[in-house]
Amino acid sequence: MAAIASSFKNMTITLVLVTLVAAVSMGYVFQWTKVPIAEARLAKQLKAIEAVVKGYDNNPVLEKYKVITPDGKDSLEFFPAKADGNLIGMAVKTRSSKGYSGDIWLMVGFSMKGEILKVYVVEHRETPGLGSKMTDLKFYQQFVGKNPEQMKLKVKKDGGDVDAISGATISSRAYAEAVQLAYDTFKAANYGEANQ
Amino acid sequence: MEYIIIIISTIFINNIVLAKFLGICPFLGVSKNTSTAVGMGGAVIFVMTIATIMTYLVQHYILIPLDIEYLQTVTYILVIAFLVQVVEIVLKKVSPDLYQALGVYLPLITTNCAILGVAILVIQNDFNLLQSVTFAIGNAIGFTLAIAIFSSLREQLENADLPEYMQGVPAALITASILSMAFMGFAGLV
Amino acid sequence: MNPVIFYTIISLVGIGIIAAIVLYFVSKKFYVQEDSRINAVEQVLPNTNCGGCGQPGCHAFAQAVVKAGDLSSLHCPVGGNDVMKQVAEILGVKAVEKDPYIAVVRCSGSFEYRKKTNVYDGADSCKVAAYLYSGDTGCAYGCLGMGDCVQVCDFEAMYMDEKTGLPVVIEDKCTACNACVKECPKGILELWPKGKKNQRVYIACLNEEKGSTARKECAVACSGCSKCFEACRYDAITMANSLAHIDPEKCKLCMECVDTCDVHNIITANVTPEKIQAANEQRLKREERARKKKEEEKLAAKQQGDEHTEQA
Amino acid sequence: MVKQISNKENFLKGIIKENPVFVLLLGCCPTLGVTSSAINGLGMGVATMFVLIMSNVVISLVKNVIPDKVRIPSFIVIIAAFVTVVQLLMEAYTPALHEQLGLFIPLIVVNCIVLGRAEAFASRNTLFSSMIDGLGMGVGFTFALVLLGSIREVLGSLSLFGFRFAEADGMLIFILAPGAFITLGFIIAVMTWIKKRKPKTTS
Amino acid sequence: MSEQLLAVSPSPHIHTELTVPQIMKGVIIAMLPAFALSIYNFGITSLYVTVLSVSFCVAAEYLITRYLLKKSASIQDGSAIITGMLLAFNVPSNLPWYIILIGSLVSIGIGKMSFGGLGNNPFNPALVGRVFLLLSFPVQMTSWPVAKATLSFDAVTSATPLGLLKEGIRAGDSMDTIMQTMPTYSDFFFGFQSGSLGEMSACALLLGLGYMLYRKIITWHIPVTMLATVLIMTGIFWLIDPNRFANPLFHVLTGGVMLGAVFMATDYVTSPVSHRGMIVFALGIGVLTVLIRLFGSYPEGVSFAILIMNAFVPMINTYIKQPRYGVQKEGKPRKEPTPIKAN
Amino acid sequence: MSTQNKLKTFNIGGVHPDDHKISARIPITTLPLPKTVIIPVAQHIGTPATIVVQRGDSVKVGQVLAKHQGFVSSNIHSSVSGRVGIIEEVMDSSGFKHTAISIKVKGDDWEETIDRSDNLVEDISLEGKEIVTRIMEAGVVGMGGAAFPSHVKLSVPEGKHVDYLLINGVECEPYLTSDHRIMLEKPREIIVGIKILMKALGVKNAIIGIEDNKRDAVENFSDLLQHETGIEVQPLEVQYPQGGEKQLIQALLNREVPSGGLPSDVGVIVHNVGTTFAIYEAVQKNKPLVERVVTVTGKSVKQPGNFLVRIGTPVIDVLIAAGGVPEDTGKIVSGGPMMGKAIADLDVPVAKGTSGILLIPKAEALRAEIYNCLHCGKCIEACPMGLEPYHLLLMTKKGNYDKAKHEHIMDCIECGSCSFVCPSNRPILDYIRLGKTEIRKPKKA
Ligand SMILES: Cc1cc2nc3c(=O)[nH]c(=O)nc-3n(C[C@H](O)[C@H](O)[C@H](O)COP(=O)(O)O)c2cc1C
Ligand SMILES: Cc1cc2nc3c(=O)[nH]c(=O)nc-3n(C[C@H](O)[C@H](O)[C@H](O)COP(=O)(O)O)c2cc1C
Ligand SMILES: Cc1cc2nc3c(=O)[nH]c(=O)nc-3n(C[C@H](O)[C@H](O)[C@H](O)COP(=O)(O)O)c2cc1C
Ligand SMILES: Cc1cc2nc3c(=O)[nH]c(=O)nc-3n(C[C@H](O)[C@H](O)[C@H](O)CO)c2cc1C
Ligand code: SF4
Ligand code: SF4
Ligand code: SF4
Ligand code: SF4
Ligand code: FES
Repeated sequence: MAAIASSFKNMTITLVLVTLVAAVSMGYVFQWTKVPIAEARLAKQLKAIEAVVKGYDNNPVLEKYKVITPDGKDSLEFFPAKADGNLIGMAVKTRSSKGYSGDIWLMVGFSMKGEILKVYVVEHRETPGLGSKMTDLKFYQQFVGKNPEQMKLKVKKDGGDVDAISGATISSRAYAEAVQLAYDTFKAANYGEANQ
Repeated sequence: MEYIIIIISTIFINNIVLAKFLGICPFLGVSKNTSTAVGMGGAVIFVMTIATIMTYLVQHYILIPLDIEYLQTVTYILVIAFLVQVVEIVLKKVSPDLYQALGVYLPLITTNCAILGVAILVIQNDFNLLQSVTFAIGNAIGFTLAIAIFSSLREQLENADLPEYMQGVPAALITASILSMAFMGFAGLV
Repeated sequence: MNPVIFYTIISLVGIGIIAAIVLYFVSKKFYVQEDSRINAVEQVLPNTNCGGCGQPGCHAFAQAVVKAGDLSSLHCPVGGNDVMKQVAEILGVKAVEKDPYIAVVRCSGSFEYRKKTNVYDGADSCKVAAYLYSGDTGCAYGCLGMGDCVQVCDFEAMYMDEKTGLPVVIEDKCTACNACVKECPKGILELWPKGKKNQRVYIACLNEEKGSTARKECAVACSGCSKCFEACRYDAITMANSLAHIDPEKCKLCMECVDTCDVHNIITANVTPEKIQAANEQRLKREERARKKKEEEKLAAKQQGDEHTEQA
Repeated sequence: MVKQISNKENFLKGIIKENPVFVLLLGCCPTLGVTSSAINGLGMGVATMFVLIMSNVVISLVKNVIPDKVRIPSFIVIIAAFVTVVQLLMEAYTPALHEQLGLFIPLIVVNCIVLGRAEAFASRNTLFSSMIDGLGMGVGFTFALVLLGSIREVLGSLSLFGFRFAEADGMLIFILAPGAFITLGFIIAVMTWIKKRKPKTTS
Repeated sequence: MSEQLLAVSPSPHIHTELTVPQIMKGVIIAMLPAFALSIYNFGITSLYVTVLSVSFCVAAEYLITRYLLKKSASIQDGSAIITGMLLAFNVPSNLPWYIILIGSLVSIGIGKMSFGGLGNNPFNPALVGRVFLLLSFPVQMTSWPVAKATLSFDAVTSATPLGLLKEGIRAGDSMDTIMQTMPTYSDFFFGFQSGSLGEMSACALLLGLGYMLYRKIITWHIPVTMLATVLIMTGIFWLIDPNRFANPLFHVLTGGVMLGAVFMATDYVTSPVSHRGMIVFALGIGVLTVLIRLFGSYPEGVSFAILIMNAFVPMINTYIKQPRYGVQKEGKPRKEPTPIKAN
Repeated sequence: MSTQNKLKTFNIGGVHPDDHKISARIPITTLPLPKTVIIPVAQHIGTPATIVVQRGDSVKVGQVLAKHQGFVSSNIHSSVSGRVGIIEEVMDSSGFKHTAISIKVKGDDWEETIDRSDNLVEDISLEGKEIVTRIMEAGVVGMGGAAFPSHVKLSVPEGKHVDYLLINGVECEPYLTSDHRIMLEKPREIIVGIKILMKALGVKNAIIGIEDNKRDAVENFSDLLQHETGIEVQPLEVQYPQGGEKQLIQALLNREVPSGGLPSDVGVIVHNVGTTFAIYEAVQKNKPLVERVVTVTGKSVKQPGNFLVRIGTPVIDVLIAAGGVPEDTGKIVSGGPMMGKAIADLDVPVAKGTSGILLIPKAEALRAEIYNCLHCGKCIEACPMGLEPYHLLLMTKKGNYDKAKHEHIMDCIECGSCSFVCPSNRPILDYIRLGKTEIRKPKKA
């Protein structure tokens, strides 16, 4: 079939050539897509931030910083939203590993008073149709405008104020826990003022 | 304890075939009788472990230092293909018996996406080398278990008078489906 | 050059070269002699090692075909027929060339002619019945009618005729695989040359009982009357155990015996009634001629005798 | 060597007669793994199709200059390169889909269809027919994935291509692993049924 | 006599009266006490669910055999009725009709007829239906009406005792506080608890078990081994830490253990053929049930455990055999002849 | 005797069919002489005998018609006096045609050497070897079913040591009562027969095994045996197939005959009570095996009974003595319902191995509907050999004989327990027999 004999020399040369060409073209594509990929990643974060805080004119991603959680075991990313240089809110990226399957990543927007502006699910692997309902308005609506000082961030079954998604108590519990963590860290960091 | 959890989780809860959908081709293709299925399983255990170690080393000593992680796919598949071929050649010479038992399944393994899948998952999960090996062995055992059970079920189905259109693959898929339903019972076990 | 592209090239080419070198030497060092045909077959196979053929990989498939030496039970779904043809070439086997044979049913004892003497109530299998006793009709030689033969035919080339209770071979589908012949516990099926223009002639009875007994058991049993035997000009018919048998090797398909059988037990295939009739007429004429000749001879002999007497 | 067939036949065979999923049962992992919705199936199908066509083309071009012994490694490298390209492009321009398909994109490399077609077809045929073959197989594969994805999405979340047509919950199981197996099983059963039925009506 | 031809067949010429329809009838009778109790407990809804489920199952089997498989109907053997009843026994009494319909279709269509009908299915059809429903409609399948809230379809729902237990442990409550919220053991025994239709009353189920043992429909091996395994395993955990693990009696009396041991694990078709195999099988079910209950995310594990062990049945049948006459296991010397003394 | 504890029985498998011993209380009566008899030359396991008479010869009762051919074979004697008719292939009770000699009966003229009196002869004058020869000459074969030439069993091969003689009075087949009646009516003769056998074999111990549903026979024997040493009677729990040789050995001695082995491998020889009686007559009275007890029974039989029948008597003659063939008869079985052969033709002769004739009414004659195998395991539970009948059926049906052989199909004693219990009515034993025949075939060819 192949016109070239399988001698050692031929084989090596072919392999070298093939890998060489492949390497060059991949490298080129990599270079080419490097920027768009970075942009796409940035866009994803921005989208999450945009969803939870409004009215800023800075680029919160560029100003992000990490804050150690109060229990000292983890750290969360803080994205300060500023208008005219003034801190008007904070997007906190938080997580819980108590989900039904895998980690749940949330972006929680706080006003400077500590109220929850909005919660956005960045990433989750919960069951579609069950745990995935935490991305529904019906569920996250209950957090909007609430101050965790007043609202007990626990599902009702555990004696809190959160209405769990029916059939997905586990996901709801994890969600609430993540929000609580974000708030606790936010509060411990002095509502973000500390870093200013 | 951590290692036990990895093992249990990979064998039962996140079974590579029944829950993660990797290695389905051999799962369906080489499961018509139990002895071949077990042979395939043995070969997978062997190759998956070695391949995971090698790709782990490639990742951490070549790709990451050189900052060319995007080459993961290419390098891994090259390493796996190479490995399989070497193992096959060596085995054929050194231990014809073992080759008879395992070797014939080796070529099939290059295109078994479970091997590459596990190699990539190890990196995604940020495992260290020992965890990676455990993970690989667990997954391979999970594969072997699934294919062994499945082949014994299929052997039994051979004797049943299935409806004409269900014979062969469809019945096998339904069986796989119920098997995977059953395995969902392990959810949350660790 | 950009460092990324540089590293990419270095690492990829490096891995490639190392792999190639190691492989080359490993394969030299650990070389194992194998049947060269295995390799040849493997070459033409798709080498996807998908396992679709049921074998664990292409190499195993190649080994299996070389070992089996024929392709009847092995097929590569990815390569398809084309590849299989090439494989056949390598192995030097012909790509399933059909033998000009076909299975024939050598019993004509339908329900109508062969009355039941008891009711068989065992497992639905000719073999089981055959080992239990000699059957639910008087005839110990005939078809038991439970269709074991139909069951084993992989080509759907047989069916049981519900009216007669006998199996029927479908001419176009039968591949002469011999499966049914091996299966039938009564030896009712036999492979028979398909014959010129698909014409063939055979006797559909195996009853070795003496004529009267046989006919009692089955109205169309061969009684061993020898009429067909006498009609055959080519010595293709032999008589044994009160049963006539046509030797297909010797049979010239003249069809002259067909009408001699008083129970129409000589079965033909693809022969027009006209031909049979013509053959029969020819036979009758020939017999007539022979008779006349005999008579003439007799007459002549008589005359001679007369002459002798006269002379004397 | 290979019987001459028209391009049209060449294209169509991949869709129906030799559909890689339903008939040849190749590339099952992505078939089952990513088809929890029609759109995922489509994405995966198109990505695979791209690799299929491109690698078929390249391999049919270089087939004559590659020695036999290194055929497979070379092919693997070529395919893997295209997979990497796809991976990078998707991450850059369709990040959401890239995230959804996850692990299964690199696994295109080991998808039996790709290597299988390279070996069985592209390495023995002309550039154009290899392309057609790749296209046919790719379309067949995509068709299978979209069909499977649609059925699962409709039953599992009462929606199609993300468009919900009922507010109630669907049958969750169809989005989970068992549902994938069941759906494929019944599709293949129906395919066999249709195939067996056809000759009867024509003859 | 002269008219009628004699029948000829290989021996034996007589046959036991315990044929398939008889056996199935026996099993149905054995289920009646539990059924009656469920009506007493949940009222007319229970009757409604059971009747629907049985009729859907029987209709599905009839239609599939007649029109899809084009065979003569096979419903007269009665196994579809059992499947229907057991499916109903395994669901809450307030299940909407369309879910019951889907469950029946899955049980019979996928669980049984796909494999060629009675005798060929590798998995327990009723459980296939049940698990399918559980995975498809987790919400509806886990809202349990409270027992004794009769004659109403929107009865108050509450968690099952096992559900309460799991929730309690998750919430970090101590065993004593959890147990205070539970019905008493005699309630468990006689069936005044919430849960699936047929699983509440150990007493009624044991009655059924007794009947089936008496009629020699089943042997003791599966139910006894399974119950014993659950008792012993939960007992061990209980002894280790009575504050974290509930007491063994609680585990045996609640949830589907009893129902599973008596009716579901004993299904001939999907359990091993030999007595030794049955013991291994039941042991496996027991262990898996306890593991899932104590450590898994489902409060209840019997259905899954049985399905998983169903998958092992062909293997068990291949490797675990009855003792054979005159064939000793390799390695062991044959039994020496034991001379007995003549007087 | 350990009657107070649980009765002994075998411990693998077993079933409990209703016993229907209708004719148990009816004494043995002698059947009138038939007009003709048909005597097949192959009534035993082994080589058929060679015919030594010709058409037209006059023969006496007890005269040799056919001589044994080789060691595993048996003499055939005339059971009547008269003239030899045609010698041809006729259907025998096996359903196949075999050579048989027909004899037109004239008078009842016995060979002079035969002692026809009823006197009990207790002294055994012959020595071991002579006994075996006498038994061989008398054409005695096993009357418990297999019709295996008895002298072969008595010639224990070198190197094997036999320490027990078991007498099989179990008669576990439902309906049949011929052994029961013999035990009740000829116990003393049987005891002498046992002593003959013990002498021939040189064993010191003999046990008569009798199922507990024949208490009268057990008590009878224990009375008679009070003063005998070495012979005891053992009642057994009723369970089919206790009468199977291997099961009896397990029940009485707790020994297991190894797979593929013979009872003598575990030091045991088993004989049926009927055989023992025939041996008594052969040795003490010089009477060859020309008649036997046949039970005629069945739910609809008018006068069920136990008849002393000359070998070769057509079945129809025996049935007429029992009140004729009832209108609703659907099946006629030679032997018991579990192991007997259904016969298609009423002219077949009674042979040495025919222990009974069972008439089954139409309503019960045909098998019921067959279902798929439920894997209920009842056949395994029932199989006295610990086999897996359902699996053997599958393998033989698929022609997988090698695998079936590996699964010990050849150990099957064809007791029919598996088919009997199968709720799905599967024709298990039909296929197992097929498998066994197929496996044996190449060896023969
Ligand atoms: C297939 C399947 C998927 C599930 N997925 C989730 C999930 O994503 N999130 C969740 O909280 N519970 C999930 N559950 C339900 C839990 O197992 C458990 O029943 C529930 O969280 C307890 O629920 P409730 O008190 O909310 O009814 C799932 C159940 C099943 C059967
Ligand atoms: C082919 C064959 C050979 C036998 N050889 C002997 C033998 O050498 N010694 C012996 O004691 N019994 C021998 N037997 C008798 C059997 O052990 C047994 O008694 C006989 O088959 C009747 O047993 P049954 O009625 O339980 O079937 C032989 C049987 C057969 C079929
Ligand atoms: C299933 C089965 C049941 C049997 N039942 C009896 C029985 O009830 N009584 C009996 O004497 N022999 C019975 N036999 C025959 C015995 O196995 C054995 O052949 C016989 O006792 C040997 O004695 P014999 O050679 O004198 O006939 C049975 C055999 C089998 C296979
Ligand atoms: C003892 C016994 C238990 C049974 N249990 C079940 C069961 O749990 N689920 C079911 O669908 N059918 C059951 N059946 C009925 C029948 O065997 C079952 O539907 C078969 O699996 C169908 O092939 C049972 C039958 C018997 C005799
Ligand atoms: S030809 Fe033979 S196998 Fe076929 S039905 Fe007749 S007896 Fe049976
Ligand atoms: S089994 Fe073979 S020989 Fe017989 S009819 Fe079928 S194809 Fe012809
Ligand atoms: S006939 Fe054979 S397989 Fe069946 S129970 Fe008896 S010994 Fe066992
Ligand atoms: S008794 Fe019948 S149904 Fe039960 S396992 Fe045996 S063959 Fe199957
Ligand atoms: S696609 Fe073939 S093994 Fe995964």
